Amino acid sequence: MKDISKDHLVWMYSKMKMSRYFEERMETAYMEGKQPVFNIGAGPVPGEMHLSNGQEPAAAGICVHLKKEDTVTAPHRPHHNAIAKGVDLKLMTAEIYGKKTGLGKGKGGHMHLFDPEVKFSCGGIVAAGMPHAVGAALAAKKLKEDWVAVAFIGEGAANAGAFHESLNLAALWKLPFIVVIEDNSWGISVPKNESTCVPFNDVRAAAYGIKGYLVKDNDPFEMYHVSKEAVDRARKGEGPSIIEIETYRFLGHFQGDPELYRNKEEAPSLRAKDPIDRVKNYLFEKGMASEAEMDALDVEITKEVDAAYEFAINSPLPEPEEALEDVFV
Amino acid sequence: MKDISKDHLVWMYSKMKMSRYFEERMETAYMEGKQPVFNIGAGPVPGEMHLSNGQEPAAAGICVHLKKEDTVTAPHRPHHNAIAKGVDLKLMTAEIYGKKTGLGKGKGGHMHLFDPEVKFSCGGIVAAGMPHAVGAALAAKKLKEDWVAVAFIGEGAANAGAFHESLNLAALWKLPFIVVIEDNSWGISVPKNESTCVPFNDVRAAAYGIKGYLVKDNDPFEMYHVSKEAVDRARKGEGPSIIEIETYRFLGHFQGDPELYRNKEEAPSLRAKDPIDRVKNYLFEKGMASEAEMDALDVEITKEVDAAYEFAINSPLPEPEEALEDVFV
Amino acid sequence: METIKVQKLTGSKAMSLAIEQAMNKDDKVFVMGEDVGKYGGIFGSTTGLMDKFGPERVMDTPISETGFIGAAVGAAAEGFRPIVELMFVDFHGVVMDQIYNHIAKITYMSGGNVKMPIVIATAVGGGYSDAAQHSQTLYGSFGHLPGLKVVAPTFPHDLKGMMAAAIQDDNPVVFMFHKTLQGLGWMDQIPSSLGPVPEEEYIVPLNKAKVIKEGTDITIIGAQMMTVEAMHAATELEKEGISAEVIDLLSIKPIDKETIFKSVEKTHRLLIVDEDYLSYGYTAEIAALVSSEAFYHLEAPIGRLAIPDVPIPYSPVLEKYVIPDSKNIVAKAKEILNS
Amino acid sequence: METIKVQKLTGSKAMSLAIEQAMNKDDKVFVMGEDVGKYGGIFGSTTGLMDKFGPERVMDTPISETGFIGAAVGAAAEGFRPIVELMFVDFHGVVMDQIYNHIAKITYMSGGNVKMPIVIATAVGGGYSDAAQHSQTLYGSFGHLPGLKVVAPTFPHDLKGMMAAAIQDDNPVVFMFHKTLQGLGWMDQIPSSLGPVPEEEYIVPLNKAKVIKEGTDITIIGAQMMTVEAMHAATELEKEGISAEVIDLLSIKPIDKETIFKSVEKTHRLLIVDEDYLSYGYTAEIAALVSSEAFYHLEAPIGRLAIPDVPIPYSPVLEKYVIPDSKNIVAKAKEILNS
Ligand SMILES: Cc1ncc(C[n+]2csc(CCOP(=O)(O)OP(=O)(O)O)c2C)c(N)n1
Ligand SMILES: Cc1ncc(C[n+]2csc(CCOP(=O)(O)OP(=O)(O)O)c2C)c(N)n1
Ligand SMILES: [Mg+2]
Ligand SMILES: [Mg+2]
Repeated sequence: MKDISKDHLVWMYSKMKMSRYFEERMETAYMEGKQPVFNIGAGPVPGEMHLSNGQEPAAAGICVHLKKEDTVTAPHRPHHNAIAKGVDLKLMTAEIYGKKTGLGKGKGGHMHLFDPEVKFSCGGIVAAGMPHAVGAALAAKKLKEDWVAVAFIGEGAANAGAFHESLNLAALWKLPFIVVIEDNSWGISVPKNESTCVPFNDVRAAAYGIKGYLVKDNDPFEMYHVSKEAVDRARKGEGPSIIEIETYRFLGHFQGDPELYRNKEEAPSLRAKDPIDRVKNYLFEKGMASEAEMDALDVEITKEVDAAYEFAINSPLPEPEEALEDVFV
Repeated sequence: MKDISKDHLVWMYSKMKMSRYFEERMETAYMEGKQPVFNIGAGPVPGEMHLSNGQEPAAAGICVHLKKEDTVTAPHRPHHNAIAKGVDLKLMTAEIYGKKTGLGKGKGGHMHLFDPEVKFSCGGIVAAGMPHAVGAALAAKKLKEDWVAVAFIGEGAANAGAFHESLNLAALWKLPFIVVIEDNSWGISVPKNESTCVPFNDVRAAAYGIKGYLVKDNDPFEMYHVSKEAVDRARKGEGPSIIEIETYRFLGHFQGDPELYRNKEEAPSLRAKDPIDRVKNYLFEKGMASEAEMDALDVEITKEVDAAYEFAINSPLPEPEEALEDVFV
Repeated sequence: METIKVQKLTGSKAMSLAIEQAMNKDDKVFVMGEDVGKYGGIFGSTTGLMDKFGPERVMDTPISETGFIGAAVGAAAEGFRPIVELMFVDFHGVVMDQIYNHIAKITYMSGGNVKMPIVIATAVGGGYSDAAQHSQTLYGSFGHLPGLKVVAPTFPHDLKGMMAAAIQDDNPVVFMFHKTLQGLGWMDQIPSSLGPVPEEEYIVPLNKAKVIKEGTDITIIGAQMMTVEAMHAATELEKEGISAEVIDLLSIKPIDKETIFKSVEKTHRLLIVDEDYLSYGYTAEIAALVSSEAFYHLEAPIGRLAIPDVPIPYSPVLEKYVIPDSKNIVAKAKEILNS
Repeated sequence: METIKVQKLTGSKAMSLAIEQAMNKDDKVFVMGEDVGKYGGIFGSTTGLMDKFGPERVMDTPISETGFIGAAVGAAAEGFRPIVELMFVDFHGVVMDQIYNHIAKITYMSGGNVKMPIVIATAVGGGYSDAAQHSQTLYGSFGHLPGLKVVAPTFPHDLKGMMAAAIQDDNPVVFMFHKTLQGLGWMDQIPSSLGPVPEEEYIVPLNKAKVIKEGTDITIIGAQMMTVEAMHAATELEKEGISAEVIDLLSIKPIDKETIFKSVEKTHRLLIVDEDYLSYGYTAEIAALVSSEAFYHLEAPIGRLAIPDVPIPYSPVLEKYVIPDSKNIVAKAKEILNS
């Protein structure tokens, strides 16, 4: 396997670990007020909650190649993407808690996070973020900047019309656009082979005369290399790419999902191949990092995430009347 | 070139010739009441008028393989498709004249022709007929019939989201569905290379794991053979196909189109390769038909078309109040 | 006891029972949608149907609303009676062309020669912090367009009867069911989401509103959760000696004018409550009908309560502020009575 | 004479002049749409712009409305001010999600942190037999949804001034222009489609209606072609000694209540005329505003004239029957005055 610098490996590890710990805390936070009887609307974090535990390589593997000026759009399952793109963790957590201090002053929620500082956004409509990223890529081209735009979607979204229209436009105009398809093999309860007529979406690149990449088995290292090539090509004006990564959905579609459609062994078997451990062990094997070093890193990450939760929890709720503000600027 | 039976060649010739003569009369009829000053809303045939002169091979070449039970959906430029599918010419013409006796009692017009007798329909929204045909193909599969469903679209429509969603569904469910892309190289004023990121849409079959066919230079014979294979495969349950045919738009996008975007030599050069003459000459070369025979055929065709116009012209207009009927059955 | 229990059903069970009975009777009826199979519909609308009828008649689809809802057109033209589920009404924007330009207009454009017996079932409503893209009702967005019958049943009895009527109808019906009224185990479980439902088949007309509480001082009209809130408000008002008549709208399109006019003729005062956006919603349409066709029944300004033309915010404090509730209704009713 | 001629412009020229002046001033303004380049817009909205600014700033797009209108979101977030053309409003169904769930809501969902300075220009209207999928106005479909400013200018002067205002606005504006008011050589050419237009830049506010004829007996409100018909009707009524006040609505969302209430306070009678569908259209919203907030100004039932909830038929005899005209307005006005 081609080498990856320690800096990059540690960066990827940190983002993945941070996302994981952030979501593990979220799993607990989300259940507050929802016990003994689950009620999706109750507790400090109400509404739908889509967690990405297991899918971290998809986000960290490409965002390690991105800069602040690059755009990222994400779908309804956005935390790992947001964290990898460097979204302000405090403001993001506060938003998920519906606080006045949140990214959207409590108006957006977990599916609608907007951080213009790092050009990140996400939304609740499947595949709808793709045209947005195409527009950002068009802007970069107009500005003659080497910025790229990355749209994250799930494998289920690859069958929505917006997928096709976005890729045709991006290829036609040769835009610095990349779509990362996080194939966690499920669209809620529908398995990929019941939603997609081809086994892997990289073949769909042929429909646009662009490059298609496939990353198997949630491999963070392969995702790193493939993404580097796609991002470099985009920056050089060589046009769009499709990257599909086989990734893992450790949890249900959303928290509270009974998952009756899914074989009980699946999640545990996926967890056994935890991608975060793979990066950590690789660092050890290569002698790039010591236990002590990584433990220290973990402590820092935990601190940062805990601080974000603390900020969110201690932030004030918006005033009811604020609901009438911000429809227009 | 593989042989084609005289019956089939004559059938194709008849439908193409009928469509051509029908539209030549329509060119004149449409201009009634629109001179000296053109006014799209004036005359016995008001509204938009999209003619298909030159595109006849796309329709005749596949419909020769279809039966009454097979479904055809067409777009805004539907006359050649309708005639090839066997839509009642009198009722269709009457509809275009907005008469009470028309297919839709004058409510539909030239872009909205529905003849359930032969399972033909068309509509004014680009690519929207594709899902309809997919649904008909699904019905055929549910009924365990060997019926197929063909959707005609223009090359510009191949970049609409409905194209992608329809083909993924049809391939996923292995439906007897065929999309015929009539590439007349223009989407109104936009040339194909400014709308489509690949030179030919047959390559898009790879995105669905289905068969893609390309017919060059408006070739009626090649269209015949390619369509036969696609239709046979569909009937046998071997799934959908994409057929793209390079065809010719002799006229403007719609009647009255100034065509300032188009090089003045283009249309004449296309007319020089008239596909109808190609079929006729082939019949002569192969000694399959005599001048006399073909002249007699032309006379018949002319008679039938003239009778349809006569029927339409002499039919009564609807009563104004009928506008309130037929919203619901 | 036992027998009564059996007859008490949640909204989702009532709805899926209607579908089940129709599928038993007519093999041309089938269901298509995202997660309608093994999952039984995200909001329980097709619970158990996949096991009973198999994947051929209860079809999970890709996330291709234009594809599969558009496919209903072709299937209907071939004599089938598709029930398609649009998981959340909020997603209508990716498929509206198929719904309003084709499903709704083909019968008309064909001069009545092509029938479109299609049911578009879709979940509506907020109140559980699902935010701006998953909490709308959009009654008005569908009520505005010709060629669609649009219904929004509230109680289990009507969910079953109107679904049965929708499936039998040879015209397209947009069947809006409210998430909170489905009686789902994982949502706020309110008493109104459970109710007596006859086992046998029956029809509730698609175009009729119902007076669910008689009164003499003011008419309050709601749909779905706003009907529930209106009933709470009526109880409160009763305590203060105000007799409110409550109408459950049920049909968004057409609006049942007769029932409404008759009530306003009696009460002379009208308050309309909507979980949809204020502008161009049913508070507008009903007010217009009354002020143009029953003007002289009115003795006071018409009251309108609805979402104040803002997207639905995520934070519960904000969302509660924009969705009308019984308190707002009580206050507004008094305001009208004192005007 | 010469000078006056220069200043008389058609609707389409007025509109494209506003875009040209904005593009000269601000290089962040660009146009995307189908046939907006060489063709200059099917309805002339971008005539000559491609020659002046080149294909980078006047971009022909594929037939991918969700793609390119959705792309406006990303471009706007990067500081551009895209003008996107939806060729016919009838096609909104293929892109409504991008328009109403994203363009309209992103500013709100981001707590005001993301601006969406996007103009969605779209052609509306019938009357030339383009049938059910190419003749709608759909004012109500856009007016219903929060986060959009929706305008429908009638005369060339306002087409220019409101387009200038729309481009300057930091919020999304749906700019509806009526085909028949564009003054195109190949359509019915009516006098109202030609009018005096100052060369210099000016702004016409996006949220104000205009009293274009004063009167005392009845207020008639229209938009675009219905404003034109209302003016014809007013002239007819004048002959019969009836003094009608005519209001050109201009803003579909928000509705300019003040101007309307002030007029009704004077005339005590109201007739609203709409080229959109009757139910849930602006005849409903305006009637509701008046009957809830200006009830006591009214001395007669409100009149509503609109398309009677049927798709727009193709045959001229049928289409004429469903689209209101001056005759219908005169008759309805008298009916109201005699009620
Ligand atoms: C247009 C649209 N249709 C349906 C939905 C409902 N929905 C939300 S997530 C989801 C499944 C998405 O699957 P995938 O794209 O694979 O993403 P994943 O949830 O697996 O991360 C569906 C159907 C939606 N949000 N938008
Ligand atoms: C969804 C949609 N967008 C735009 C249009 C307007 N329009 C009508 S025909 C046309 C060009 C279609 O080009 P193509 O598909 O190649 O068919 P052709 O006209 O060449 O036969 C366009 C853009 C439409 N009818 N529907
Ligand atoms: Mg998935
Ligand atoms: Mg074409």
